[in-house]
Amino acid sequence: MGIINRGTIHLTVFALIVLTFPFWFEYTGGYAGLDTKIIIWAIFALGFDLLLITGYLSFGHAAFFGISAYATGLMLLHYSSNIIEAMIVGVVVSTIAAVIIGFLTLRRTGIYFSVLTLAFGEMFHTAAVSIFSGLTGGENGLTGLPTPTLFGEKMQGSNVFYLCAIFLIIGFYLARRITRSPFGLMLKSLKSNQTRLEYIGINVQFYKNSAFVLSSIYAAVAGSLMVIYEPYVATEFLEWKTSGTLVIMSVMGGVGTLFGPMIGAAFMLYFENVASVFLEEQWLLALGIMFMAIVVYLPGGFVDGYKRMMRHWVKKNQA
Amino acid sequence: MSKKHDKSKGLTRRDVLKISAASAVAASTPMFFVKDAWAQKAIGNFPVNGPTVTYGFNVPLTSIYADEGEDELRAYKLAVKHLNNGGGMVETLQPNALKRNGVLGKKVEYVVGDTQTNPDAARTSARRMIERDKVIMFSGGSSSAIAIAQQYLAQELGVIFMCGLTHSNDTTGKDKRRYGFRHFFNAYMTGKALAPILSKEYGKDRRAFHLTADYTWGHTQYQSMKDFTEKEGWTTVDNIMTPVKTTDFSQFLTPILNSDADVLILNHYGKNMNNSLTNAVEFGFKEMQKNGKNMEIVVPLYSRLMAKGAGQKNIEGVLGTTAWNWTQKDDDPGSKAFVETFEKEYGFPPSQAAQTCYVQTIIYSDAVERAGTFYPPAVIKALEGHEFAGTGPGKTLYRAEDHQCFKDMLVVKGKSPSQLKGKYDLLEIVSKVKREDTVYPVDTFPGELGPYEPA
Amino acid sequence: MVNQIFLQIVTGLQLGAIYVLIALGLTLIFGTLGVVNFTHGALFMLGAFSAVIISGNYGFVAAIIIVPPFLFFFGVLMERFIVRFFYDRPHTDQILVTFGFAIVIQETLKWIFGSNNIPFKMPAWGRGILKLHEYVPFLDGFVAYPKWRFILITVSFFTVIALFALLQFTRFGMVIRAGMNDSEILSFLGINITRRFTLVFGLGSMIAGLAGVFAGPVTNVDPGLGMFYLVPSFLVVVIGGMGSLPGAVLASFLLGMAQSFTVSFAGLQAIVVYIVAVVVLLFMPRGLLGKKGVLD
Amino acid sequence: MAILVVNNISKHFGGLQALFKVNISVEAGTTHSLIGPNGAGKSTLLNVLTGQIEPNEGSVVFKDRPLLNITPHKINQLGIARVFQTPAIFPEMVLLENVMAAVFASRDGAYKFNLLESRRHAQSVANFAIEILEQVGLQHKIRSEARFLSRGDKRRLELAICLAHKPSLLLLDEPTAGMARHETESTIELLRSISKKNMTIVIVEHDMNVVFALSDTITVLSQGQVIAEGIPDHVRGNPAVIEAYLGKEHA
Repeated sequence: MGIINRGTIHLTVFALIVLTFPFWFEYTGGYAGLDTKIIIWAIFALGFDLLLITGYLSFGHAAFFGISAYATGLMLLHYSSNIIEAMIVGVVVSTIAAVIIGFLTLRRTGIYFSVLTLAFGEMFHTAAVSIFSGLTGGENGLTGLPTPTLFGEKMQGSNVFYLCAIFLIIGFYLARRITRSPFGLMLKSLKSNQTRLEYIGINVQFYKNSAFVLSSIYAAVAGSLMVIYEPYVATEFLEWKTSGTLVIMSVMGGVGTLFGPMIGAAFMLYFENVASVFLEEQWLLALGIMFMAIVVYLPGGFVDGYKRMMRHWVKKNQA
Repeated sequence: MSKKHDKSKGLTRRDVLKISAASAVAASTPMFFVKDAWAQKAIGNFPVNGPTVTYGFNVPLTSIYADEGEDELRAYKLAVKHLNNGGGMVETLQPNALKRNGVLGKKVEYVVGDTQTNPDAARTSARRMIERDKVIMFSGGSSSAIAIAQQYLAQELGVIFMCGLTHSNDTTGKDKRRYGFRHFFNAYMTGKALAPILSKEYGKDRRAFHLTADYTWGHTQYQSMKDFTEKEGWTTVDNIMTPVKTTDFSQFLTPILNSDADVLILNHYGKNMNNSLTNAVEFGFKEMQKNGKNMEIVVPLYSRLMAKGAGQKNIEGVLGTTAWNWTQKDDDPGSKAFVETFEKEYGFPPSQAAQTCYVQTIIYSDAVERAGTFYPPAVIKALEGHEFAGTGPGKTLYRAEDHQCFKDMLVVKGKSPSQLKGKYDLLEIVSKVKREDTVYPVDTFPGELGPYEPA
Repeated sequence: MVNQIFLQIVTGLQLGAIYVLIALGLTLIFGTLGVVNFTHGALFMLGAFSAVIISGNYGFVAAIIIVPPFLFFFGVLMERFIVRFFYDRPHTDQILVTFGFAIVIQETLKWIFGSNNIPFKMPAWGRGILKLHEYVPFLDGFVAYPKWRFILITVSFFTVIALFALLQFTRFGMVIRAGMNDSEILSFLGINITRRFTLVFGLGSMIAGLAGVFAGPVTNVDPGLGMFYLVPSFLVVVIGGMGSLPGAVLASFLLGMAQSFTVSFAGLQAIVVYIVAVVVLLFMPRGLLGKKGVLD
Repeated sequence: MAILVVNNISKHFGGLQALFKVNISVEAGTTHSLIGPNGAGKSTLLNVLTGQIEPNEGSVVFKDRPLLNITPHKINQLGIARVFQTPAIFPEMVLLENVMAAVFASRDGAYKFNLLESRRHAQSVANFAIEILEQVGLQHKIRSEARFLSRGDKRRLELAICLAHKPSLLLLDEPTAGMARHETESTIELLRSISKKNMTIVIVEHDMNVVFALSDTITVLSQGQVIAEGIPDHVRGNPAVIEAYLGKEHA
């Protein structure tokens, strides 16, 4: 196998698409701020897919996104506008939360797990609005953040975009490596048959927890970047609807495909912010109908749809 | 994204084209023609090129405040129409620099966004308007969290934000921003205006029990009602914070049944207020006797849409404050012009949110005309400390130090069903509170406005 | 003090009664069909919406008569044209399609009626307060509580009884209970389960409609109401144990009491339902009364 | 030498006595069958051995190490593999991945945070997995998904997964249940070839043809107790066994 294998090609193409995103996105009706937001959500969704591979559906991933966002924001506000410390603290704090919550929730499976994560997530959200409002700024959000800087350079505009883009590319590279590693095989096996996995001598709990923490690190990075992009933290970051949006993006794009959830994220945000303009107040109705159509006619999401199209095309050409 | 604001790096192709075109023009134009352009550097979406200028209206189109948002949007559309063709308050504003041919000779256009009553969504939507649609000013909203979130964005990107309905002290207090202006009144002014009327109507020896929505606005509203009623001699028995997501308030009302309070103050807004009031009436508080007095319910912040949502029977006789009511059309020429044109356009009278949004649009445009430029720092200076009349009763002042607006406001109470004159006539004006009675010192609240030129 | 505790207990009961009404249908559908129905909140809202409109025009009794069958019919159609295709699909797909449908219902109603709160007038016979001190000997002084809340508790009580009776004593109920334990058995027995599944779904949404009729005057009505109750009703069902009807009832009252007795602790009151959920699920893996193997 | 010693194991579920003072000793390198009528406690015993059920009293010693109170995956890492009554495989994965997962597990232990190692480059693991698949006769299907296999093939795959570990003790729970005759026979052949490689096997089985074809030793359980133990011929003639197992009329 040479240096130029399929993986390298995939990664290069992906990197090119991401890095040139701002240049062609404008011509599709997009705009500068939205491309950054799409990239951030793509990181979030990508990490979520690492958990979905194991078959565990979390409804509380907003917690890690939000906790990291608040920690980053508080660092920017009270410590320094330098993003390095802020991001590190954001991710570390959020990861600690993930280790604890993961340890508690992963002892349950199926819908019980989903609801437990939901309960934890909503607990954080409600606490941020009420008990901790002195710290979080309550429902007004964390405001008054300085413009984040990196080595004295202001993190605004395309600086933020490329910062996020680099994280996404690294994140995608890592996620791809993870799914192709023995570790990734264990995650896949976990979804397929947990009992069997235990009976080949695997410590299932450890793997589950690792996947949970890994995916929440992605969420934390995304949350942290969100604050660098927005210098503002909304309590909605912690709300269950954020987790719900993440689930919807993943399912629409195609669970377990890595590409799918990212495409789902891009589609959702594009639709919500660009296409919605033509539909005015009926955009949400249109979105609801679209969810249903996709899940009925395209169960594997966009990636599945693409694969089907390709198969169809190949068949036609063969015939 | 920094196509506009950060020219040193991250140039996009379009920018490169724009810049080269601009330098070509600059090179071929005598220097004195572009003098102003050199004095006023590019901020936000300034300079405005082309024959039109775009405003952004960011209102809740989905979620619980959608009805209010739609009414705001109606007002905005009407304001744009009046700016371009004359009519409405464009005729009554005093002093008046508007020319009825758009603003600075440019025809006014607008784009619409949905805040979803979610600050994150609101900011994303506002960014779309600013970055893609190149709006020179944006406005709207039905909640303080959203107004504050957008104010910060406005400051960051150098585009003026004219707040819609926002009642929290923070908007022009802790979170005041140079690029944000508020026409609406706030929780502090509600307490200041309402407390004297309460003691006049219900007596000085009253014991109040508060239910407060557990978020920033609720807290400030509770604080100001507590302070001002206690100044009138009232006693505050207790306060219970109610979670925002409560739909049934019975568990909070039971402790009041057992207390010796004779006034119930509901520091709630929107759906919270609709339900807490409905439940309070159901619990019989309106017919109850406590300490030998009739039990009373007070809802500090009122709006017609909210009153409608709570039901006429429930709001009957309940006191509260509101910024403006359409029945004031007989009071002053500004209100008259607005209500009549609005009714003619849409067939029903406007809400207070609509009035605020309409005035904000007109006043911004007037400031641009007076400044003679869209250059945001110049427009801000034209708005700061500006006093005018003809947009409602009395004179209106945009205070320079905190961008809070001071004007007359209303204490109202719900009419009884038998008094109603039509579908939209729900509130009876109890008192017209003069501007002087609502003014408070700037240093009441902390906060900095920030620089004229965004960093 | 006695008065206060008594009143909070009553409040806990009636809060629980609303939860019961909403959660019963959800847990029935969960347990029998294995469908995670995110539309359930919207069905409740639809019930309340139709009730407020019908009772505004034809009186409250008309709403009681018309709304539950309407929701039954609606549920049957929904099962027939949407849910049926998702029995064997992963929960994520079920969530997405039912959530999408919930948005469709919500936004359609918003389109037609606007987003503003619609006040739900109680019928005259339900208005007013009951003077409890006249009935309960150990209460002293003046202790009153709204009549409607007792109606709510009664309705909820009889709904539970009726549903249990239906499940315990009819052949239809036996089949459903068998299905709750192991749906494969039924197909081995050659029982036409499809038609019964449709009926169960209809029944579930009918109860949601009933909940809408009786809880509407308390919560008022707006298109966002469904989303409001979605999360709490899921908590109830899961705390009770997926698919366990007695569990749902127990969990409802547990949550109601928890909310009622934490009123004076602002932050705690907001998160108490989640704390209860976390504690129960950590110590009782399948909820209060859940059985092994149901929807793991 | 005894590789597995079961000492005085008792287990009751409520009032039901599932196992009562069971003593079994399995010699290394032999095939040992557990037989008995339904409800005799065979499956319960297997579950005790793999850590799913905790007995009320007694002990289990495997290679001189006590085996109780440790989790299934640790028991597995000690060298005990189990084949379930209904084939426990990874249905959504291809055969090669099924076995590779097990090979990785035996190579890396219960947990290894090897995020960035490429599976593609783990040639030795893949080769060994293919070798095992060949051994069970599935080499021609390594790229197909496990869920599409026949029941017999699923059983073979499960065996392959278990063998990937190079276990010293293989527990089989009714390995031929629900199989057609020719499948049963080929399974017997397969097991025989495995046992020849000096593997210790414990089988729970109903099919007497399988039992007598494979076993070196047979233990008969009835109502939770051992009623007979010995070489096949010895057990075959034992009247207590015939009465308990085959019914009174045969006695």
